[in-house]
Amino acid sequence: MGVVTFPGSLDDTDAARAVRYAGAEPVSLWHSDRDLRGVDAVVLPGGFSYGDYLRCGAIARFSPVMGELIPAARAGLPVLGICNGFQILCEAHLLPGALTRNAGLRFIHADVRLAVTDARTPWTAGYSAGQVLNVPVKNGEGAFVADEATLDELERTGRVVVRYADGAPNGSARDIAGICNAEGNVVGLMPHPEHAIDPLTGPSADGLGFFTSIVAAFAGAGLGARA
Amino acid sequence: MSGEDTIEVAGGTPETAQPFKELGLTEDEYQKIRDILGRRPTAAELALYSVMWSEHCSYKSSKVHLRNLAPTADQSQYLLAGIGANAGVVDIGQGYAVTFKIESHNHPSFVEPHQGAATGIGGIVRDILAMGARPIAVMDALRFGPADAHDTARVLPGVVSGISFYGNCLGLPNIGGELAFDASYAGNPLVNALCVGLMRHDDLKAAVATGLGNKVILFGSRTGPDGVGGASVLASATFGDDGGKSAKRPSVQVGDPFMEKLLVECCLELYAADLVEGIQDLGAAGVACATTELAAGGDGGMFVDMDAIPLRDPNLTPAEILMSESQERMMAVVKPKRVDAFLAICRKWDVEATVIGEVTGDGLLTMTWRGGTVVKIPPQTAADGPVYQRPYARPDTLDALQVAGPEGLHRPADGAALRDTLLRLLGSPGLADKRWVTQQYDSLVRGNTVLAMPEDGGLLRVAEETGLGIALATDGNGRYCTLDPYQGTQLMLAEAYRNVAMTGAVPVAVTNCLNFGSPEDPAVMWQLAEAIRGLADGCKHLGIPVTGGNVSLYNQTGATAIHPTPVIGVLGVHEDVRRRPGAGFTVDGAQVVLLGT
Amino acid sequence: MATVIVDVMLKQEIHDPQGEAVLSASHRLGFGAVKGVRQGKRFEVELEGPADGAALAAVEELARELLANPVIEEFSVHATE
Amino acid sequence: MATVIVDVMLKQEIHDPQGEAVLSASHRLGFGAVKGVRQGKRFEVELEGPADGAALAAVEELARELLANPVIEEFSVHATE
Ligand SMILES: Nc1ncnc2c1ncn2[C@@H]1O[C@H](COP(=O)(O)OP(=O)(O)O)[C@@H](O)[C@H]1O
Repeated sequence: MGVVTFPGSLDDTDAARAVRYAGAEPVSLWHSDRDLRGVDAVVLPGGFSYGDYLRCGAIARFSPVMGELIPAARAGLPVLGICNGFQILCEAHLLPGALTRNAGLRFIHADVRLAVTDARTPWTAGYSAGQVLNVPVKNGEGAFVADEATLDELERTGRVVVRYADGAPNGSARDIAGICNAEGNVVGLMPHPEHAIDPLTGPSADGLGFFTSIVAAFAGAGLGARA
Repeated sequence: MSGEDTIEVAGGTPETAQPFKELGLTEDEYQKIRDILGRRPTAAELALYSVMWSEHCSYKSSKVHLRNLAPTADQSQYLLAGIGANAGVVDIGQGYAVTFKIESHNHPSFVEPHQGAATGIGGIVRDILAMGARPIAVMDALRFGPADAHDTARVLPGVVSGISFYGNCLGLPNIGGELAFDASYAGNPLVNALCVGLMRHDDLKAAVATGLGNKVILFGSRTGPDGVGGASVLASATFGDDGGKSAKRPSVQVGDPFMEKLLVECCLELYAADLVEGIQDLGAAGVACATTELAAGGDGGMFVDMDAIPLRDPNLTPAEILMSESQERMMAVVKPKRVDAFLAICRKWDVEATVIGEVTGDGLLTMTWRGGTVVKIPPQTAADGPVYQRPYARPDTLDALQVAGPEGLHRPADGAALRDTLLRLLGSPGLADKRWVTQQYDSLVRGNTVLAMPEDGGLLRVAEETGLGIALATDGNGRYCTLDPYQGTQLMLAEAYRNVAMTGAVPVAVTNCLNFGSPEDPAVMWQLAEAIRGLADGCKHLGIPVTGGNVSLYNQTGATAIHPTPVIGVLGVHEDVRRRPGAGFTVDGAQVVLLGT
Repeated sequence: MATVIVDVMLKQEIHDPQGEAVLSASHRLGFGAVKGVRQGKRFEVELEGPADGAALAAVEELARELLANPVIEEFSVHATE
Repeated sequence: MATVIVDVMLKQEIHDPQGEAVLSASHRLGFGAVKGVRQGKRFEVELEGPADGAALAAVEELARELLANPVIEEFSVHATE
């Protein structure tokens, strides 16, 4: 499973560790290589790519590795964007909407309860719908916004993947914490499942399911047979 | 003018008046420079000496007392590098070593809270990086005026957002710190930042320029007019007492944490490829300090071609270039054969790198600018600086303070009064929940944080396979230290020591940041001397070394000094972080035991 | 050398917490006449050649591609006098 | 109702990492003619009355007090047409 490192990526080692804990082999992908190295799925980790100076994810979207990743994702490659990764996916228009400044205008780091609303994506198949996870959020620009029509469409088609169970800490529209594309292979979320893989170093091990789900999907549905 | 002020010009114009006072040098110090050089200094040399001999860089007032801390190092079997290096290095076993240090950024944080605090984090992180270590966590010890004071509303949110912005963007977990309020900090908040780094034993790097012909490379951000003169003027002079004149207020430095992140990764890759002979971070005093210290640390000399230094503003004079505090820069000494490989790694990380000079054999630090020689000095003379035996005396107000013991205080008479007192205590800013602050910090990034806020000590996993870890805590208390700086400092040492022990770790080393008022005030000097004596004696008792620290003087508003505030950081080694005890009651019916007296 | 300005503002229908924070701070400071504030970004783009039609078109494209996110923002480009 | 614009930019001598990041991204995207970028803030301030001298003076003060940080930034105020 590929983990992309952009300049300013921070949670790449954590994402790789989560991949390892889930039983898969992390493959590190470098932002300036036009090469996905034959991986079966890709994680875009958290951090501050390019300092997040213009808009979060705005500059990373144009990196060479994204030039490969965008068409591959459109063709069905499973991609998980966490925090900055989610922002990059929105900037790349692989996911609708955008992430804007938190309502309180401050960076927020807190453990939140997260309800899995869609357990059909390859990244959430290991959860049951309605399951509540204890995972951390940590971001300054995590408020999801989209126009009403897009929000309605996301809800109607069941593409809200995870929702803040106790209300969004950051002003996110309709308490949305994560969404997927129409095909379900591209998932983005602001909370950090890779920081909840071991109670020793995080609030729980609830987040590991994102990574074990995709590994199970390879093993089962032959996703791994991608040419 | 300074463009042409070469050593030849200086030699021929001994009478030229020079602005040494404006640069913070005394008459005597200026004369001493002239004696060393046998002529008047050039404008560039004057700038260089003024920053190197500033209180901030030379420790000229505190040095005689700091010597008392040295013996604490001898008793440690853990120490790989001690006081004098950028930061002390401690062996933690299994081939790992840890380096840590706490540093102040008080004055810049008052002038521009967000950027001042941000660049405080940036500076201490580069210090740790320069030792050869990967920075793995930060902590921040903060002190402000009363929570409801006007300036606190400006300074506190700015400082916290600055630390949050820089530390989070850099990907360093913040694993603890302090937040305290007291009227004595209203005009002079304390922003002390700690960074800890991890390395393998043989990764240790030194700040020395050795090896004739080796190249000197400046890399990172370009040099601009940021904070020119900051070290000599800002950190050495009391501000707020100049009648509102802002002439002394230097331009502020703006932090670029993204560049720092690139610099960190770039340096670590350079270290791993064994391309670095010596390295130094650029902090206060910028190029002046880095070149002087590298040259003074080596055995030869150094030549620098100042025209090669990449500038953000082409109008800078040599003096300004030397004094600029532009952030996110490092300087390395590299073998000629390895320069290409060095530059290639910098390119990979998008870090600008330029060969600006080389190691020479003449024992001098020489710099040229547009064809003329503007600096030619024995580097040791600038690096060592003057040493002062400032007079000190126990303040005569102390007796009155000390007799006013707690016996005379009003006590709650009944249950209702007790409840009321308790609620007032719990609601006081000093004891209230710190979440408003700590929520803005990422404590989880890198995935090795075992304990952080709200625990008393932070605990980090170092080795996933064995569970080896380190614990850290910082403590300070200006009120105790006002009453008795000797005892107060020991109390703080003991508290930090206990907080580390609480995590299950064995305390092994101490760092400290000594925040005091003006050393020209004998009462303040006495507090400083007593605090250091207390720390030294306390460490001897506990059998642990002081591995480094930082002294911040002139913390005062007008004639009024802050409470003497040594902030003590203790590092511990944890054999297996999986066995950490948590704070708080965990099991129903468990026994509660009080230890100690 | 010419300087071209790109102003980027959130679309009207997008919630602007920064602008709102400024608005309420203005009121606290006694600036009661302020009825609304929106906060956006301003870029000063320095160009090699003159700010002619072609240059403006290029900056226009830069704004569309990079400086603004069309999902939430709109922008305007103009040369300085 | 009048709208007054406040442009806030970092002072020339202050380092602008954001502008630099945009500059190098512009080059990577092929906009080679871009020689420099500085990034600042733009505020659209809506006022109750007309944008007369008094109103502009008030916004000017608001800018100095709140919108700009005089230690590192400078600002300009102008009414929209
Ligand atoms: N400025 C700060 N930065 C990071 N952590 C902080 C800061 N201030 C307080 N904390 C953390 O908040 C928690 C509670 O702090 P505090 O109430 O001062 O604890 P205590 O009084 O037990 O030392 C501790 O874990 C401490 O490390």
